Amino acid sequence: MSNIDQFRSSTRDWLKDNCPASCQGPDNALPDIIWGGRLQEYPDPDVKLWMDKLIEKGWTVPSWPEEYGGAGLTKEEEKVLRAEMHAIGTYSPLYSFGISMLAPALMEYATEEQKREHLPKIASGEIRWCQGYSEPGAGSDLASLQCKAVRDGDDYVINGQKVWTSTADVSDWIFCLVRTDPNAAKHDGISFILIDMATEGVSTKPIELISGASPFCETFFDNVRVPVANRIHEENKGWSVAKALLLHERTMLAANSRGSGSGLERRSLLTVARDALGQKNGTLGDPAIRSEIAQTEMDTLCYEATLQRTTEAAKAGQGMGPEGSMFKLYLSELNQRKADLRQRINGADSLIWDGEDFNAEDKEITREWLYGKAATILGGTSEIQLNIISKRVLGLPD
Amino acid sequence: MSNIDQFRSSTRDWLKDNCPASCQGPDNALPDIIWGGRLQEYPDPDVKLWMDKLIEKGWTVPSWPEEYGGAGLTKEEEKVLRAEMHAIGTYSPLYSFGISMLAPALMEYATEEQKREHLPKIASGEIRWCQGYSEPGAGSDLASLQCKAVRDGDDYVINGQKVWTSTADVSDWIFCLVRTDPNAAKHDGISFILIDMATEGVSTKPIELISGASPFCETFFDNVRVPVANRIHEENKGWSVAKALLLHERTMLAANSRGSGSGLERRSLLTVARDALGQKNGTLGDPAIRSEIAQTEMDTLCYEATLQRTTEAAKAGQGMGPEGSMFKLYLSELNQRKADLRQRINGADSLIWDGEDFNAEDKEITREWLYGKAATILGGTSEIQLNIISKRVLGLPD
Amino acid sequence: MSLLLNEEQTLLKDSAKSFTDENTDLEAMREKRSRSRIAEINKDLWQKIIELGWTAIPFSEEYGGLGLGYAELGIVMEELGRGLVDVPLFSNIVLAGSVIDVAGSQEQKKQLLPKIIDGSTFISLAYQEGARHAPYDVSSALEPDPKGFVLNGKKQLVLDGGSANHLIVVARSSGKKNDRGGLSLVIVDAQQEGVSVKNNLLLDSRRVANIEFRNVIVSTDNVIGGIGESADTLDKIYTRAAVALSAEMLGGAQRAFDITLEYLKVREQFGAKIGSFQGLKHRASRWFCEVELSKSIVLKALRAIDSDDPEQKRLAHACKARTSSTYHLSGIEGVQMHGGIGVTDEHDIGLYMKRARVTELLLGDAAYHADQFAKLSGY
Amino acid sequence: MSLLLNEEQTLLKDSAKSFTDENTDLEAMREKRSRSRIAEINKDLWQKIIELGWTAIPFSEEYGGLGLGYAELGIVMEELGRGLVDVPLFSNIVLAGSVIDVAGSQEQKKQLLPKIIDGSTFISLAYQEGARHAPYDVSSALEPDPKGFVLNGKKQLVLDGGSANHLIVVARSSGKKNDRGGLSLVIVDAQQEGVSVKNNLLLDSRRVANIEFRNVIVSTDNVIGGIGESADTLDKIYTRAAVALSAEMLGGAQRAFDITLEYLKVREQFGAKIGSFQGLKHRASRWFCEVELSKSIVLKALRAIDSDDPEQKRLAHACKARTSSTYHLSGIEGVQMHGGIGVTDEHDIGLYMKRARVTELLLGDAAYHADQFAKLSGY
Repeated sequence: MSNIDQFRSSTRDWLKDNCPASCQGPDNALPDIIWGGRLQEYPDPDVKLWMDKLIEKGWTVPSWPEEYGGAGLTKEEEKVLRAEMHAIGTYSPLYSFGISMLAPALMEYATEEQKREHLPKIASGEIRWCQGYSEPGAGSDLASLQCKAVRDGDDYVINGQKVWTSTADVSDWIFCLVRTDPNAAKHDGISFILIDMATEGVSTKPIELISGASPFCETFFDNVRVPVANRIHEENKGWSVAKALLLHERTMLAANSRGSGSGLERRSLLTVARDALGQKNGTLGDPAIRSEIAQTEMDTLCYEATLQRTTEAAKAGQGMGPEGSMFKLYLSELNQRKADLRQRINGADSLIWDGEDFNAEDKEITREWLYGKAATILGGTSEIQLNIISKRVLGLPD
Repeated sequence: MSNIDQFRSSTRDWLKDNCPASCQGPDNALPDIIWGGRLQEYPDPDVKLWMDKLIEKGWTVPSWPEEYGGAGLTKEEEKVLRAEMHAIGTYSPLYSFGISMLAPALMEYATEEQKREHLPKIASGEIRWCQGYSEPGAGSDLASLQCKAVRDGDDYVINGQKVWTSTADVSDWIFCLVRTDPNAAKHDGISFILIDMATEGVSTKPIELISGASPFCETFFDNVRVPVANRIHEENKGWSVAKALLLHERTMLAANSRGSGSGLERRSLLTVARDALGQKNGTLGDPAIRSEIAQTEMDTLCYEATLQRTTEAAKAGQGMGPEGSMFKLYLSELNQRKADLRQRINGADSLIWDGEDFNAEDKEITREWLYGKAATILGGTSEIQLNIISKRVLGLPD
Repeated sequence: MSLLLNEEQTLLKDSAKSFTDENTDLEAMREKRSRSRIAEINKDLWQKIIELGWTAIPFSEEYGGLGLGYAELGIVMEELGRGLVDVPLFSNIVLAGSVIDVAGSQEQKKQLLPKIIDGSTFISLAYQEGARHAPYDVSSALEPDPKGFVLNGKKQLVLDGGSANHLIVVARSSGKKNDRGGLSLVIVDAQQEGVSVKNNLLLDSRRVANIEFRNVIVSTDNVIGGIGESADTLDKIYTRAAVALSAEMLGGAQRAFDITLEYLKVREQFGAKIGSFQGLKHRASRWFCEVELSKSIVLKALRAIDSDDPEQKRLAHACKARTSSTYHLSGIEGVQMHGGIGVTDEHDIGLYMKRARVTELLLGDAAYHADQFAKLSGY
Repeated sequence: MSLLLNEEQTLLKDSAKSFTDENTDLEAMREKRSRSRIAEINKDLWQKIIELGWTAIPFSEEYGGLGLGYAELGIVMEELGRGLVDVPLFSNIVLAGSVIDVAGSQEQKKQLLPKIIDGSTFISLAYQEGARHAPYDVSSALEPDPKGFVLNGKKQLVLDGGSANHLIVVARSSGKKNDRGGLSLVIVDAQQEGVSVKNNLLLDSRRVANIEFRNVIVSTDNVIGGIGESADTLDKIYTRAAVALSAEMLGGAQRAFDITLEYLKVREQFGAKIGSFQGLKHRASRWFCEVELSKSIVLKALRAIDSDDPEQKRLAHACKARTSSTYHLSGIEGVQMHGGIGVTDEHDIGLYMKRARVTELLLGDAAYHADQFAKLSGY
């Protein structure tokens, strides 16, 4: 029996012995995502049990080294693990900014001590992380950030404000970019620092969007003392860490944006249109809407083919790089077009914000249309993506 | 009898006595435009006779002072004159760049001697003028022109090249912008000069466009000697003259562009579409084309209303100014959309360039579509118009 | 007909401008939205408008009006649109007022016009049934009854319907759904038995109602115009309403543009004002052109109504199509050019995007009006 | 199916690229245009293509073909499109060749395929009658005759029709105009009595013919497929042709983009490279995205044909719709960004705009394919 077959067999056995029945099968009790952190609740004790088992095995982050809370699996083993879990209808629901964004940066830039301190708590979901990059004056021009950290003995004293700190109000720690040298050229005086949000002087305030409540917050730092040991990488070299991390963020946003797109597609555009417009002469009642739907469907095919092509190219080592900006740009706009179209099809029904007599789905369509407006702005505006394409891909001069 | 009634009555008499019968009425022998110059021909001797009579009266440019070849008419008298001519179905066909562009600049900037020298020959159509502004390296950035004039005694010696010199191959004189101080800031070293094209060293070459033959030429200056007395306004102050003139050019181009638009409308878009697409369910056969036609028709209404509004505002002294850029921008694009739509409706029929079996109108549609591409480029590209609007109208910073 | 304002119109514009500057209260709008289910007309604000005489603008002096026209009403609508001022001028004066003005009997006019002018009664027009504007898509049934008529049906998107004392209802006396013939207009007391009103708040924090009529008795006195003969009246009303609404939309689009232009001049990124970036400059310039074109067609269409121009319907369609796309663009570009702050509730630009969305779809969107324009033009 | 090129395909691409680099002769195109009425196929160039084996790509080895697919043919088409290389590959191999390949009898294949592969005969497909692409809009009549059949009708836009030795004609055996049933395919000798050919030159300097058939006798041997049963064949041909043409269009769009990008990097105005102006940068970036999207859908659609994917028709419509709009954009933006020089005949960018226009309208424009896509998708 080969190693991988052995692994498969032992995994299967372990799952049989350890995965609670309520956490298996098509109607399992698992939530889509467990974000972790101090506020995480487990209404079903079986889920907690299942999480503990997974954490113990290192299977929330199976490819991470064991010393950081993983299981040190090879890619092949990880694939088998996922397949076996899938086969019995279970999975590891732990997912977080810590896993997807901070951890890769720590793996690359942190000291051994820092890794041993923070990675296991990410792997176990003990600590939930959020990100502090943007500031009111530093949006597209992120590197112009002003939140400052002044050295005082073994601490930095931090003062300033961050915005768009997603989930800050429910997170335990924040990773931040702060200015440590106000006199250096703007990309050179920035450091990357980890802050316990329970520290005195840290406060958060949720941001209300045009679509209503949102996961975003403003986060304020008022003479917050943070040990110098919490700095990742060298002082004033935080921009390198940030760039590595931004790449991960864009990938994630594209993924989320896809999620939000498909969220809207609970009923397909076409189904909505058929209900609203009926048939006329054997085709959809409104020829203009019909051709817009065809256009978005064809554009989606083109987008998916492009994703396939570049993914294959990347796998074949033919590289991808800044073309990623293209996906963020195109997908966010495509989803906006779909949301706009859907709202127009729904007409008066989807103008409702609230009240005594409306359909919940219609209201949702309105909220999603509005929330979708953020997709071409947050995580790098469309204009920034166009700048990146023209500079990095097309090589146009400054 | 008031002065104006007297004028009307004497004008009526004069017309009765002097306008040849063949130059009156709906089927008169007059060409649309007589451009003048050495190459002007009069196939019909009556037309020549009529022109001579008009020139003698100063009625080719009735509002100009008599000493410059006009008749010194007031605005009111000029209106009466046109009305009386219109009443018997006649008009003065002389029209030229000399009248529309150069003369207003001469009136403002030339010396008395220069005016007496050149204006009467414009008024009589003896000299046909063309314009030498653009150069291969100086298109949108007109002020970067390099064609140079070096002082040598009482002459300038001119070397360089101009492009887009419309009708240069059939004109007698050219008014040019030349660089007289290569060391000055780019707008400051330019002079405005008049050149007899019969001078040794001047040569022209017609430019072929994507639509085929065109009125445009390249014009070359190879050690051309021009008397300093031919310079208009001060040395190195030519840019002021040019700016005044550019305004007239844009007005003219907008007018021409309208002409070309209506040229295309020999048969309306709708007529063409009805013939090509037929009816389906009581409306035009192709719903997408139908809505595009409606869109261009509605846009035309909006454009015309805007023209009406701004013209009225200008007349009421509420000013217009750089908004003129808006008209050039919008109209050229609107006409391109119409030409594009018309060609698409015509389909295969309008793909013909030449051959053994085609319809002349179809071929014309192709040529006009192609020629129309120049409308968003020549006389200031759309991008330049957008720059002007953002700077002069919106006050956006550089 | 000149598209410039005459002296009196200029005075009216100045006064409307001051009113808007003083009465734009977007904080109140945000607050109202959070109390969503209990939205009501701001009666103080409405009282000021009545005192300024604007509710009297389009009506004949015989009934207490000023005998002016849509050119004047449009000036007021535009300014209210600029400030997102939320008053029932459109619902009461343009929609309901026009129905009475166009088709009401001498008696009905005498009874109702003075009251809507002086604010002692509120009347809403209940016309829409489906999700999209479709003038003859009416199923609500008006049937003969010993006491006159009996009305059954459901209406939605009744503007300010929850605050109305009376409702004018479009109902069908004969024919099938989408038939032009067979439509009638009747007045119903909002308190009458069988009328049930449910209030909703729109995206833009304005009030609409879904209203159901169950065996509601209508006396013959309360029929406006001839039974089954109201299609012409409705065409006229929708033409006027589309243009008046367009004037409001123009004001909103212009203001969204102005706010954004100002932001482009002050916001710095990458060491420069963002208005110095050519990408944004060119978009701003194109946007400017769209607003200018909208302005012209609104002025033209308003005057065409006043002069009863045979082209007024085509102009109205061109007008609403244009303002729909311009206001839409203004909302979208406004938010996008503001970046992050633009999608937060705290910045005003988002409120314009929301109002743009509502007005864009009210009385037919750009595609609807292009279709109607083509139909009227015979293709 | 992977969208990447395999090793053999990469070799083919390299060889096609070199061919194009060596054989792009746009001066010749300009000259040909000035001798307009006497346009002919460039036989030397065609001979080179035959020697490279490209005419054999899609045909079975049994008939002298290479037994490859549209993935490979697409590579060649794309490169030819890049260089605007004018050879009758599309007319002879894609259109006529496919008809024989898809519906020809064993005998017909044996007789004709080797000849079009080795260039000893030229065959054009005469399909279009109206001004716009409409597959079943066929009035040309094929009627029974003692000698077999007799053909009457008129065709236009017959690609390379003036140089063809044989014509394959789409004719109607029964049914009415636009009926799907009743269509037949017949082979006619171009020299046959009753065939009259008139040559035209298109906008892009390529050759087409208007051909009239008057009482042309067709023997039963010369019928391809069953009488009146050719609609399925035609659907297949047009699917393949739309995708192969799209590959050519992709090459042209890509080249127009490359030429313009280069120009943006060297042309100076106002003391800076014009490619440094953000207005142009952003447009260039969006244009780049369009080309990338086109590339992907072309690769996908080509492979769908080779694997006989049930989605191939929908993909083909999405593909031609996309390349039509991308190539169109590429011509327009290319010319506009070049400014004055762009509208002169001397610069190549205008030639791409012209080819874009022709290919955009050939076999249906973007709107046509969107309509078909919707129809196939059931709405």
